[in-house]
Amino acid sequence: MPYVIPEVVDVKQRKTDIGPPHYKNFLPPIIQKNYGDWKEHQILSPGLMVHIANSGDKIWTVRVASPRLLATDTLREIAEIADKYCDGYLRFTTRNNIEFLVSDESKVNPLIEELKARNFVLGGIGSRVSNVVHTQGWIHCHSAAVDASGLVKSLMDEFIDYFTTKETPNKVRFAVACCTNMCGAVHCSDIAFVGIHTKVPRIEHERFKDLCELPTTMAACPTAAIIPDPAKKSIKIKEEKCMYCGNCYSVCPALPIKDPENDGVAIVVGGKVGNLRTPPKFSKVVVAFLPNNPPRWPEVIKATKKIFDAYIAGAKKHERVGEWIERIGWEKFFAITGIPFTWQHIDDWTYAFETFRTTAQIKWVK
Amino acid sequence: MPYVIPEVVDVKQRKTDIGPPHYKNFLPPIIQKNYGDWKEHQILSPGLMVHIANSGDKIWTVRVASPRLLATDTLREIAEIADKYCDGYLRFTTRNNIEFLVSDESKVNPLIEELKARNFVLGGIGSRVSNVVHTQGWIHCHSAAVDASGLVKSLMDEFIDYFTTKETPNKVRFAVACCTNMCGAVHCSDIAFVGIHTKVPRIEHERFKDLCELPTTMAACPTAAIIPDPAKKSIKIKEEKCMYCGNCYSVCPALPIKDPENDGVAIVVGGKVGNLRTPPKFSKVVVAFLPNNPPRWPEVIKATKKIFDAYIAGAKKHERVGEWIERIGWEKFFAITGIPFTWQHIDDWTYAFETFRTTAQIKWVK
Amino acid sequence: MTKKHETPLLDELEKGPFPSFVKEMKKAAAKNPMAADELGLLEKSFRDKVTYWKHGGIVGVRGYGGGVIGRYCELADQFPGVAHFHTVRINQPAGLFYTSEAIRFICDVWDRYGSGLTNFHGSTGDIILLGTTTDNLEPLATIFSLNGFDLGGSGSAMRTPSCCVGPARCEWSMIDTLDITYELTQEFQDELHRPSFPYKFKIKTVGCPVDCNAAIARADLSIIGTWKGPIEIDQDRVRDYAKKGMNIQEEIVNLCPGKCITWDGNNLKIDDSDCLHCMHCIAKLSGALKPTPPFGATILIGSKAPFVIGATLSWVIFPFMEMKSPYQEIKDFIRKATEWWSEYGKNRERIGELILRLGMREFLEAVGLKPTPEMVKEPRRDPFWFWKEGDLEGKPWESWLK
Amino acid sequence: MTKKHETPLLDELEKGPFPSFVKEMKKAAAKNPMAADELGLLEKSFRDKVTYWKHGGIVGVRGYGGGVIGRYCELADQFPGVAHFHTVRINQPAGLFYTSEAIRFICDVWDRYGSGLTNFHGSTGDIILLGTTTDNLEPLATIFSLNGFDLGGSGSAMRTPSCCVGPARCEWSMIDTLDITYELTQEFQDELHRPSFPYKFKIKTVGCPVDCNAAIARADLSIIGTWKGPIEIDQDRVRDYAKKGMNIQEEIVNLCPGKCITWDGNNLKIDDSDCLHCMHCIAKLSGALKPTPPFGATILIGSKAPFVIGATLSWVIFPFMEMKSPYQEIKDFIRKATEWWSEYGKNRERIGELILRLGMREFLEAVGLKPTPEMVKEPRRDPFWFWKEGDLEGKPWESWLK
Ligand code: SRM
Ligand code: SRM
Ligand code: SRM
Ligand code: SRM
Ligand code: SF4
Ligand code: SF4
Ligand code: SF4
Ligand code: SF4
Ligand code: SF4
Ligand code: SF4
Ligand code: SF4
Ligand code: SF4
Repeated sequence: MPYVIPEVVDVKQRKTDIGPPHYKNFLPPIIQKNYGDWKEHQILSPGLMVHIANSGDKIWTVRVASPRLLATDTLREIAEIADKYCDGYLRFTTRNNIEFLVSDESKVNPLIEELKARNFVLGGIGSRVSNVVHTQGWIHCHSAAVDASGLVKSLMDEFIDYFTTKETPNKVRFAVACCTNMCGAVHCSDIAFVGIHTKVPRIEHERFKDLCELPTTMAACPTAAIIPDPAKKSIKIKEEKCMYCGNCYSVCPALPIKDPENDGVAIVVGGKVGNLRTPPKFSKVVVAFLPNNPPRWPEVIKATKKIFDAYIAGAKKHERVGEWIERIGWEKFFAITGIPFTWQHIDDWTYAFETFRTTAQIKWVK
Repeated sequence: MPYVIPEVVDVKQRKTDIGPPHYKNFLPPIIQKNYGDWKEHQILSPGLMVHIANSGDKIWTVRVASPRLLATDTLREIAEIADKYCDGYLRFTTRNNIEFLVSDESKVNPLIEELKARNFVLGGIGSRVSNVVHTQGWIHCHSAAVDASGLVKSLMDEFIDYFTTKETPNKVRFAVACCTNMCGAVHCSDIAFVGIHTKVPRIEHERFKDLCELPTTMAACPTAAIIPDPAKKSIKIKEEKCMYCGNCYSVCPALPIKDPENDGVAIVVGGKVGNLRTPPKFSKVVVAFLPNNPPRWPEVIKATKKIFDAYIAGAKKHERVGEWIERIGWEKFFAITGIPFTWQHIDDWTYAFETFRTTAQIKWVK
Repeated sequence: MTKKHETPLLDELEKGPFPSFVKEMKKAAAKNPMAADELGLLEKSFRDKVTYWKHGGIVGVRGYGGGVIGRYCELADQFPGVAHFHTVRINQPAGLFYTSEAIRFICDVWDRYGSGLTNFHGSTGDIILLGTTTDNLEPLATIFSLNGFDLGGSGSAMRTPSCCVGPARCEWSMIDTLDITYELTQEFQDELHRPSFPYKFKIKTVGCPVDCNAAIARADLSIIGTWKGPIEIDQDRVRDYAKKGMNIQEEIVNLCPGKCITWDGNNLKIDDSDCLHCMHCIAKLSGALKPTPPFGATILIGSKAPFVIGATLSWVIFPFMEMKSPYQEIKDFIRKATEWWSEYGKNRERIGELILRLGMREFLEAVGLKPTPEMVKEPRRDPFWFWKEGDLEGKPWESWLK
Repeated sequence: MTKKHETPLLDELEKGPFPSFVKEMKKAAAKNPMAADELGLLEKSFRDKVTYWKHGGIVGVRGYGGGVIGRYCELADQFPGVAHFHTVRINQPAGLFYTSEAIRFICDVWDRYGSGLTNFHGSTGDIILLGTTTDNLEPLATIFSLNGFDLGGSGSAMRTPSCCVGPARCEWSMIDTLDITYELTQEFQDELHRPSFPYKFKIKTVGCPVDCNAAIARADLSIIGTWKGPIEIDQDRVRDYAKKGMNIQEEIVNLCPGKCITWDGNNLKIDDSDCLHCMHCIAKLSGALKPTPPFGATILIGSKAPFVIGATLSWVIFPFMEMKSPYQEIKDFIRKATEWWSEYGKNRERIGELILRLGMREFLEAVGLKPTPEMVKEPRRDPFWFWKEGDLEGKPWESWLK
């Protein structure tokens, strides 16, 4: 359908609650014809797979990496390529990669050639590293303790071979969240990164009055560290109860917590969302703090490599990071990676007891 | 050593803090000689095992059932038998059975014969049902919602063959507790029984003043259902928050909760304490209420048989009840036993979330 | 010409093999002053290691309570181009399929009314248009609506539903994820555009338990396709896998959580009655095994990020629900559940948190459901629990003790 | 002649194969009026389905704060013999070994000063003498003490430690459970007889992870023997098991939680580096496998019954501690731990509950321990946690990132 952008916009013409366009408008004919009637797929290369319908029809998918943050010019370039090889059809993945949908086999290789020529990075399909689910960071969020895009770029530059060619025992899902609101899937990813604070929020009593609601602010605190300060018509924070989570700041701008020196990055690992083999798992903290070191966060990348390499070396086929660790045991994980086990690793919150080792089952390490 | 009981007791002679007699005084010579130097054991029959020392020495153990509640005359009878066959040496097990310790092989069978003649019940060794860890009940405790000894007797009469002869896939540990204080190991037993209340405690405001402490009483409530009633110098109970656990009565006699009509028995299963194969497990509720029906609690016995028989029929060798259930899944357990799954089975307390099924992994039953 | 900021730190991130978001920003900056200042501001954040964005203000379009994230810069004087830099969320087409026309249309609009910077896509699933001013919002929304697009959700509202590619391009999809997503999005337009809930409510749909949209981890309502029929086995294909070197025993049999697969070196057997429907064998022996009808979905509730009670994963509410258009059962359930939540939920309390606070029974009774073992990993542990009038009426044990 | 009560309901329980506690009560009742009324009272409880005992009163012997459970009957007029019916707890010999002399001695004392009814043993491990009057307590305690016996614990005190049979009659015992129990009981006599803790404190010791005394489930301090050496294998004995029909693959290899055993039909191999020391293979292949030194114990803390926070199992504090007489390290630990608990614990708060309330760090720092992975099943989940001054001093990451 033809899209129209009037020179003069009459806002009274605006329609409300029409919802998104119907998905059928964007499906290639082959998909419309074989919708819900696929027989199987074959992964032909890290950037190419074909889905075969029961009718015998086929659709080829060429996947390229995307930084997710895209300029309109890049989008136009993608559209132009799609026109040339895909009758204009393309899609994005739930992990922000771009997928070109080819109905005509003869166009597959030319497409791949052109994409390479234009420096697109093909890959991410199959048992390897794919793109990183991430968030806004310093680009657009007031809550960000760390940037997201920069960390993602640094990570993927390091692990690029595992996106384009090398295999891993199973998919490795990275995720980045710039604060503990954890927009995205950090809490259930193989290896994930979250921006954290380590100091108590500063209370701007003057602004509190005008900008914040007492009950909401108190209710936002996971540890009930916030109590009223009637005198100041503001609040007090019981420092010894504060976990620096920043949730009070989410509801009250008068409680800034950002701190160039003391904010940093935590690494959590072993989560997954799929139901294959083992039920979905939460990620668990393995590195409680690393410095916030733009533009390339070398400490974070180094630590990640230790974990990643240990996984590659130790995991059996089809084991996700969390499944590998559960098999070898956490004592072995810390011994192998050389990451020190610190106070912060021991839970002291709601479900703490459930994480304590209530058995004499122990492996002896070194 | 000779024990003396003076005719006239001079209480000033009493010695304090001497602690128990040294265990060595009670060990048969063979044990003293081979203490800590055993090589292996062989289970010769459900009531007989032999332990062989590295020295080649042997000690035979003949185990008989005990109701735990013993009259002095019975104890004397046991002592007499021990003199005759065991040079006076015997012990009790951690599950209240009696063990005769024989150092002279030729005395083993005569001992067994005499025990049978005296109607002692031999058994409990090996992969079968053993004695029931239990508590005081109506015999001696103010807190008992159900009797213990009576329930134990009814149970063991039903399952006696599994004590004396028949095998089970692995040991089956029964336990009984007459109230939710759960003196014993109900919370970690294969199949266990606990006396429960189902109505809110009655508040005797007059007696509260004299007999009870407000803070202690409030602190005793797991659900914070107890609030002060300053007017009456007593307390109020938020009925909708009360789980009838009876802990407030434990600290405050003015809150009687016993109730002939509404007290009953809950059955919990799948617990274990050993570290073999799977870590120790808590028992989980499978029957939330059965009537308190002395002298033989027929409903409780019937329900137990359903569970027990399903386990015998379905478990693989070495699987404890909890291990069997975890393998087949709880949906299958309830389907196979025909026990209805009710509101009470779904946790709504501290760790409720940890018990919810946070996966799409499901087995389809019937 | 737009203003040019020095960006030595960011320039570092133009290097390296992975596509560079900095290059994207520079492309946009070259022709768009907002983007130019955004680039300069980001360089400053990289230097100072802090964000310079203020708390979001309330901005939006007439008649809508959401769809736009208001953003103002703390350093408006140094970076006037981003003094106002609001995000517009456009509801994506289900399955994230596009035509080049549609893409170009979005670009044209955005070059005219915004920074030229976008996210394809936001984590919830929306098309994210990064950076515009308040007065651009009405015309933007108007042009999108004239061309069949609408705003996505934000705030304490229904959020933009999303799904996996499903039946459009996956042989394992047991439900029509795109259609379900489209239908639910249309059904709840009012709830999506006019925040009236205690907090956000997210819906994610996936075609099978592989969960390619992380539905179980980040949706208040997770719809996960599943099947009830036996797993159909093409023994020849299985043997091919073995020939090609797959260790079926190690890679399939031993990893089956139902422990219900056997392999004698020639034939694969599955005892479907013990199958947990995890998808492992089907996925790893792709093409050789096939789930069979009846198809439907497991419906789970409650997953969310850590605040305030800790991160949760969704838990089972309906072990199995048929999913046939017009999806009345799930629509009714969503209405009942959100009404109950709206009545009892505190401000900023997710529905899962409310259920945990009041107990499953309160929730299940409110939506008219009975307890089933599939809702739990295991029954409760400690021996005290609530009783309601009537729970023990008529001696319920008599019937099953027979 | 003692009074005879009609006991139609209890008579039912004289029937049946399992030894009858009712017969025991009748034996005692035949010659002891207290026992006779106890029998009558129990019949009434069976008829009315309630207990008739009052809340325990404080009774005891001079200089002791525990060891006796005061009991008074609500129906003293109908059953005068049990108007006062206190329980005396006598500290059992470690391992529950006796001589016939000792048994007879206890019987003689109890016939003279009590009901003639006993429990061998109470769940904590004491010899339970059921039913006596206050004025009998001093003479009772005197006679016991003259003969080397002492009272056990009750109230908010150290409780009578107990253990499994251990080295006395078990080839798997890796520590001297009886000696440890005796030594600790002697060391803490004052704490045992004079309640001075916030609540009860129980110690249970077992020789190996089989845990034949349920130490991990019902002791504030659980001492569980374990080993660090390899598992010694007698291959011929293993083959015998196979010959006799054991399916080694199914029964041993597949059930090993460390997944570190292999069996080729002829030889059993164990990769000890992955062994979890669960004891399964050793117990089921009894005689064929043998743990080897170093021997010691895993020390766990905190198990208890449900109140107030829910039942707990003990958790690891020392993965491995050498256990050599005089057991100074464990004694010191118990002192430090109970002192910390006595300082911060609330009334009726078990030590495990306190640790859960204040956090492991507070506890571990108080007793001078460092965190180790063996203390947890898994690290914490949600990404916020406390920092103390100095935790990040000197950039700790620099050392291990090398
Ligand atoms: C395109 C996409 C769906 C979409 O709507 O966009 C997709 C597509 C496919 N996934 Fe997926 N998955 C996609 C996100 C996911 C996610 C969600 C996420 O990562 O946030 C998961 C869950 C990860 C987790 O468990 O934490 C996911 C876990 C899987 C798995 C399970 C892997 C495992 O064994 O744990 C399979 C099966 C397999 O790989 O054997 C799978 C298999 C597939 C198949 C083969 C399904 C099919 O028959 O077409 C598809 C292509 C193969 C491949 O490797 O990409 N897909 N897949 C998503 C591509 C993301 C990307 O750009 O890389
Ligand atoms: C005598 C006693 C110790 C004592 O100090 O009194 C004891 C003695 C033995 N136990 Fe035990 N256990 C004794 C209570 C326990 C307990 C504690 C309890 O039940 O409260 C347990 C933990 C149960 C649990 O995990 O919940 C226990 C779990 C075991 C096991 C593990 C069974 C399993 O595989 O889960 C073994 C090993 C075996 O049977 O293969 C075992 C093995 C043994 C052996 C063979 C050890 C040996 O080499 O001598 C002993 C005799 C065999 C037998 O079947 O009784 N013993 N055993 C206890 C006898 C109680 C009774 O009268 O029946
Ligand atoms: C744009 C996006 C991140 C991204 O870069 O993709 C995002 C951005 C923000 N999220 Fe989010 N969330 C986004 C997906 C998520 C997700 C993942 C998802 O939806 O699949 C989560 C975790 C799942 C969940 O909902 O729990 C998520 C959990 C949060 C939370 C924590 C909610 C909670 O209950 O704990 C907050 C805090 C709040 O709502 O105040 C939050 C708040 C925010 C705010 C509005 C910041 C704030 O407090 O006002 C962020 C606006 C940033 C900006 O200025 O643009 N965002 N947020 C995602 C939405 C784009 C889209 O519509 O497609
Ligand atoms: C006699 C005995 C039961 C038995 O028949 O064997 C027993 C009997 C009582 N226990 Fe117990 N407990 C006995 C072992 C246990 C055990 C098991 C153990 O010690 O191995 C437990 C569970 C483990 C634990 O300690 O948590 C146990 C957990 C309780 C509790 C709950 C404590 C808690 O923290 O939740 C109470 C309630 C209280 O202390 O107020 C309790 C309270 C009581 C009282 C004193 C009732 C009361 O509230 O005053 C009972 C006295 C009954 C009577 O009149 O004779 N009893 N009690 C056991 C002690 C005999 C002995 O010394 O050998
Ligand atoms: S994770 Fe935090 S900082 Fe990042 S976008 Fe979400 S709310 Fe903003
Ligand atoms: S930062 Fe988090 S823990 Fe600290 S006061 Fe604010 S809300 Fe509470
Ligand atoms: S379980 Fe309850 S009723 Fe039974 S002895 Fe213990 S405290 Fe008393
Ligand atoms: S019975 Fe239990 S729940 Fe009810 S008020 Fe008493 S302590 Fe609280
Ligand atoms: S979730 Fe299932 S149906 Fe959807 S894309 Fe992934 S594999 Fe296919
Ligand atoms: S789907 Fe999963 S549970 Fe079912 S047979 Fe396959 S692997 Fe086993
Ligand atoms: S716990 Fe171990 S050492 Fe003690 S009796 Fe049981 S098996 Fe033997
Ligand atoms: S002791 Fe347990 S973990 Fe170790 S090898 Fe034997 S079975 Fe495996």
